[in-house]
Amino acid sequence: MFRVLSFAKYPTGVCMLDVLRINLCSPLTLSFALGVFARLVRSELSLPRDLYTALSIYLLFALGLKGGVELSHSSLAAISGPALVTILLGCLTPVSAYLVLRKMGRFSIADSAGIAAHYGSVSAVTFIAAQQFTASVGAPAEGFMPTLLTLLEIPGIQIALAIGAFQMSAAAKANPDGTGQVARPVREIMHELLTSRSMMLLVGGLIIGTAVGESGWKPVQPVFEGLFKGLLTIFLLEMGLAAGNRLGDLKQAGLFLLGFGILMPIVHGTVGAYLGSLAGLSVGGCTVLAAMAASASYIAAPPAVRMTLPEANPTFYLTAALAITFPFNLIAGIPIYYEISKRFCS
Amino acid sequence: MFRVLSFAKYPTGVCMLDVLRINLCSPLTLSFALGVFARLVRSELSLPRDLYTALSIYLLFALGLKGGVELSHSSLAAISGPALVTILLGCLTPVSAYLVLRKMGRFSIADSAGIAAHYGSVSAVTFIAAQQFTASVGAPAEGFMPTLLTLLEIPGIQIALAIGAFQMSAAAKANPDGTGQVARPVREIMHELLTSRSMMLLVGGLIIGTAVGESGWKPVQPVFEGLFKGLLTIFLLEMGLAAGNRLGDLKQAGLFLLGFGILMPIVHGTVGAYLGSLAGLSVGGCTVLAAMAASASYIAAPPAVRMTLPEANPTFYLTAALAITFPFNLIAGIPIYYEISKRFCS
Amino acid sequence: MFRVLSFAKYPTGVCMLDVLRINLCSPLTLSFALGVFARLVRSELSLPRDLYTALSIYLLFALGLKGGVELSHSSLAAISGPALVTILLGCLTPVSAYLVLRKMGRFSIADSAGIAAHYGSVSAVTFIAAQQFTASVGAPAEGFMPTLLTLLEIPGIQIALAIGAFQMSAAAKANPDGTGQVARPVREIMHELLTSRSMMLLVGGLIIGTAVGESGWKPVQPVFEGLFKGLLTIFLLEMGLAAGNRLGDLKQAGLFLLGFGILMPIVHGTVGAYLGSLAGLSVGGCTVLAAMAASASYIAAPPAVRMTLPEANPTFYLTAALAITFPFNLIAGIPIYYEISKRFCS
Amino acid sequence: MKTVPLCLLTIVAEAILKERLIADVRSAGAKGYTVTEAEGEGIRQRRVGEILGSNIRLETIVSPEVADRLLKLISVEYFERYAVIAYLSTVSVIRGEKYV
Amino acid sequence: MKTVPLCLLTIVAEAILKERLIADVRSAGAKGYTVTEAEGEGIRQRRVGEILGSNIRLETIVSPEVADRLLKLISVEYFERYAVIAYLSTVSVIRGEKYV
Amino acid sequence: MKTVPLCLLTIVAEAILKERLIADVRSAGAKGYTVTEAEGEGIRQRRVGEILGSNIRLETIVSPEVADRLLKLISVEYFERYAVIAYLSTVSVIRGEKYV
Ligand SMILES: Nc1ncnc2c1ncn2[C@@H]1O[C@H](COP(=O)(O)O)[C@@H](O)[C@H]1O
Ligand SMILES: Nc1ncnc2c1ncn2[C@@H]1O[C@H](COP(=O)(O)O)[C@@H](O)[C@H]1O
Ligand SMILES: Nc1ncnc2c1ncn2[C@@H]1O[C@H](COP(=O)(O)O)[C@@H](O)[C@H]1O
Ligand code: NA
Ligand code: NA
Ligand code: NA
Repeated sequence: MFRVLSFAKYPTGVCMLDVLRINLCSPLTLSFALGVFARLVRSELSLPRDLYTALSIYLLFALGLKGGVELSHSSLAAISGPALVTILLGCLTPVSAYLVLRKMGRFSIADSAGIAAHYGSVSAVTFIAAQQFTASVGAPAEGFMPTLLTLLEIPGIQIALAIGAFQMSAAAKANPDGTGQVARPVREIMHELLTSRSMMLLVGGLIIGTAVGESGWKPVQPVFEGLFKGLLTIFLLEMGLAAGNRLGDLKQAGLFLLGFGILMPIVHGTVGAYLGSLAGLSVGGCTVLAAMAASASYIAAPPAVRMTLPEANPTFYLTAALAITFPFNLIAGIPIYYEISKRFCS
Repeated sequence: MFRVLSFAKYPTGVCMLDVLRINLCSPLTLSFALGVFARLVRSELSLPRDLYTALSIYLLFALGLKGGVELSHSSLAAISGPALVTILLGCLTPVSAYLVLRKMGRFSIADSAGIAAHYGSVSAVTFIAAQQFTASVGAPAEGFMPTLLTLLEIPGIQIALAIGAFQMSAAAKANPDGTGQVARPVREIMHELLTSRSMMLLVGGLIIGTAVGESGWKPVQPVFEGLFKGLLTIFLLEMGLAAGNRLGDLKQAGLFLLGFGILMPIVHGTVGAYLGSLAGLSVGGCTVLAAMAASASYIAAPPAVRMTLPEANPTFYLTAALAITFPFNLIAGIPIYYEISKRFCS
Repeated sequence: MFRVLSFAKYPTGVCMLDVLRINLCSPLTLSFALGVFARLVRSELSLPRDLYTALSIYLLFALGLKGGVELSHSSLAAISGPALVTILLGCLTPVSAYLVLRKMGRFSIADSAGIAAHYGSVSAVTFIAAQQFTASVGAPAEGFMPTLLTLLEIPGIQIALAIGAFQMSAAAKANPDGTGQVARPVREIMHELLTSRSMMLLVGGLIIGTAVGESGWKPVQPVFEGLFKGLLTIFLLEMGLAAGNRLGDLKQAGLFLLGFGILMPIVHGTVGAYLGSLAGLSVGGCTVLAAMAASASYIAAPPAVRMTLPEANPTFYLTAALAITFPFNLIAGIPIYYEISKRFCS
Repeated sequence: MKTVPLCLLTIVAEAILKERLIADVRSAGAKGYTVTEAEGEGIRQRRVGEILGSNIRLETIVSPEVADRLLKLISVEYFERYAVIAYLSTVSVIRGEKYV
Repeated sequence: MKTVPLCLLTIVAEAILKERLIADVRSAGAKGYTVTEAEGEGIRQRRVGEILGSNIRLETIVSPEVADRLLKLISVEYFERYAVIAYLSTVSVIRGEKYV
Repeated sequence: MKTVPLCLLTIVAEAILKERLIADVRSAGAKGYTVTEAEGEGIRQRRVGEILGSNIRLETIVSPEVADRLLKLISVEYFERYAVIAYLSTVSVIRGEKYV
């Protein structure tokens, strides 16, 4: 029985194949695989919905708290550069995704905008996996990364939805027999995104973590740090089940979306790593920023798109985000962004 | 970014403002505030109901177990004095609350008795917060405090409900056109209170903890002690959400109830601290007993009152207990009772 | 207040009464008792259904992971003997149980087969309790025991259901006015059992644990090992509630089933301990194997029997497995199997 | 299929009444009932979440006589004092003779 | 018991519409509603689990006018674009005058 | 609003039958269904909690023919051996032509 190291401190001079193997043999990746497998063999295995909700509340809040405690050690100067490029990424990625889908993929306006909203936002679990990865290869990311996560979550969704609404109303004007439905007011959408569960927990956690600092963090550390990886493992089991549910839709999604779900992240990841290195992030920081840019949201984006662009087909955006891009990033993407970041940073 | 100590060992000679700041900047208080804030901005954030139930089961059972283990070190002699004054408090506080509400506040019999039942009983979370606080300022309470908690939980509710039933039937005799509904038999109510979830878990935990002692406690300690503060933090987030829901009712509750919800606890807390010092409790023990006497139940009392005194308006008792007294105790009350206890004990 | 050691390292030369007392005063047994008691006094205490599901998912997955990590240290040679006798036990116990019930107990074919399916399979919680027990008396079982657990779970159910189906169709041929319902295809039943939640989590966990080894196990250990006993304590509270629900059915189940639920486990346990010693297991290993053989499933078996043999009365099999055999094993059975194993191994 | 027309009585009430309503339904002569969790809003406050709980939705298929008995009981015992609503409809039940 | 015949409108819809549907129901003049969690399958995909959620089942007892107003609103606002189904039946409500 | 009268078939059954009932409903020609979790009591034991689970409440809007086919199937396949109850009512469905 061969055994490999995983998520243990690892010398940085390791070759890419090793890195891939580390990544593959971690409980996180394997739990995800178990979930997918369970769906493929049509197992009855499923996590109670409330457990899923409880775990995602825990993960987001823990992320915020821990990030806040680390943030209390950071200076504003150190953060401002990375924050700027993060916001830039939040504006670039939805546009590039939209253009590729609409022009090259010939998707409808609604579908293009809907998928772009997912790729413009960020997947918290991919972020966490990238953080764990960089720590395990001995190149931990900066402490303020969770702050960047919150900066990247919303703009992308907003921009993609705005493009969708704008283009659709232009199209409706050209062809005025539509159902004439009033679009939802922007204020309402913004309110929903800004007060969403993940925003509340991330930003709230960040602020609380900053306020209480190390000494206030200590007594709650056993829960919010000690349990983190184990509970994440259980969460990834559920993610695997959800992705497995979507595998059957891969055919419907088509080859173009399959390619998009793999190549678009590599492009976004490369841009992310490059911008990160410009902003002075470490190799670990660049890797995590790249993974964020490369990832597609499947928590914040789906309901926002479903509410605002119901014409977009959920099969497309959920399959792409959950069954293609997420596992790709988890298995191969993160190590790739790490290799790329090493180049940019040296 | 300024940072403060919170819930860390703290020299006892600290001034009151410091103490307040310690209390304010703890993850517990801030999580509560986050919950309230989330409701104020109408965020969708909410904890699954089963998570709330699971956490309250955990907290009560852990409280009982830990208390039992500590109890196994205590002698009957040490407990009997404090137990006596606790039962006395359980008889005094519902009567004083009823009289103030009925005579000064001019509330109806049902409303007065309903609110009095809440203030005669005790809030487990306030108890825990007080325990954490006294530990953090270096004056930990006696190990047998959870035993006192169980003694204080029930009598107050019973007495208030009895006053309510008695007064209402007297009023009904004077004015005999009522609906003529039969009151629920006392045996049924007592059975419900004695076999309630919180009684089972607290008393059951106490007995189990006493029976297994230190060596049996060890293997389960990581769950029942290690996770306690972290899970309490999550629970307080939910409490904040619940209190936030009630904030809108503050206007309806009126100024009198607002004053009552702050001044009555101070009175009850002072009496509690005084009786505690008479019974020979330490400063920490007096503080916790005072906090218990000052606190209003929102777990055991509401369903009992709703069942037995449905004429009482839930808006009044829930708003007072949850949106006024609980946050007051959490933020300012506990430090105040600590200061008062220090005077009585010296 | 007398206090006893429980689940702490204990010298092996301890007398049986001590062992019983150790077992009785553990938080596990006492939590179970608390659950039963709560039902007897008709308390409202109940765990949310999702918490039960979440805990059983956790326990099974943790069991598998931990077992897998240990398995990565074991050689195939060491396992093959014990594996063989385990499969043998899986074939023997359902047959012996069926024959006793049908011939001596005069139960119907369906009831006999239904109950036999439960006693042919295994109770994961009994397994865990046996493991904890052997560790606490200083005779820990072999690391690969969870592998045996997965081998024992399914065959017994299958064999009992097959006996039931076979005998019933023979009886139906003899007396051809039945409802003429088509039996469920064997493939479907096998699929359900092989892809059941417990199989997925146990086998999946075993494979993941083996693959990641010690270094991958470390970061998730706080959750999957650190919390194990504490969460098991909470789970046993729920088991006690479920068993308490069944106590009222004891009368309906009758004296024969009461005797069966105690004597059959002793017989199966003795055979298990004997076969285990033949296969070269340690005293701890024999005890755990005996406890497995002696235990009756109440997770995998009930739905399988309900689906396939709906004519079998659930009152019989649930009461026997949950309210008789489970507590018997927990309280007295495991220490007995330990004593028996000591004889066989010396 | 042969079916029997029977009364389907639906009661939506605050959750703390669950056990009492079940006892009432059984003592009124119903042969069974089905309960689901619900939340809602009526002339009283909105009912969600844990503290003071949410609602239950209880359905029972009964004969017209039992239905009437239950409606009377509910309107006397609960209507004024608790959050509760009740309504009747007619349904066709297979093997309906088992439920009267 | 005296009862009033009223319309029981049941709407099954994807869960993200919950708050919007409740607002619609209230603004159409309903005096109350009851919501339960549900899952299901229709001409659109099967709805279970968390991501994009499951369904809700909303019931409201209303006058025929309010029912008609709500059906119109639903068919214009939601039918084409969202997973939703709605149907009416008549029920006999005690103290039914409170709900019109 | 124009509505179509259709059959609403409600089945309350023990939870382990869920997937089998859904398969039956679909193969009988129903265009959709809605399931909620329930607990209850009938002539068999009270159904709550996890072990042997609780009940499900399945509703499907179908044409009278499909309803009849389903009732027959249920009464042959499940009635004797499982805890199950089924009943029909008539409802007015908007865009009802989609469900037949
Ligand atoms: N018009 C209505 N339609 C449907 N459900 C209602 C209606 N009115 C009240 N309810 C339900 O009955 C519960 C109690 O109502 P109420 O006593 O009016 O507060 C509410 O919480 C709702 O779940
Ligand atoms: N024929 C039907 N009977 C009962 N419920 C249905 C039916 N068709 C659809 N539904 C429910 O309505 C939801 C939305 O349906 P649809 O818009 O057809 O996907 C489904 O998820 C089901 O819960
Ligand atoms: N008269 C009834 N009214 C409503 N629901 C019922 C009735 N009888 C049975 N049920 C439901 O159907 C399930 C199975 O019933 P049974 O097969 O009679 O045990 C029960 O658990 C209840 O949820
Ligand atoms: Na992205
Ligand atoms: Na009090
Ligand atoms: Na067995």
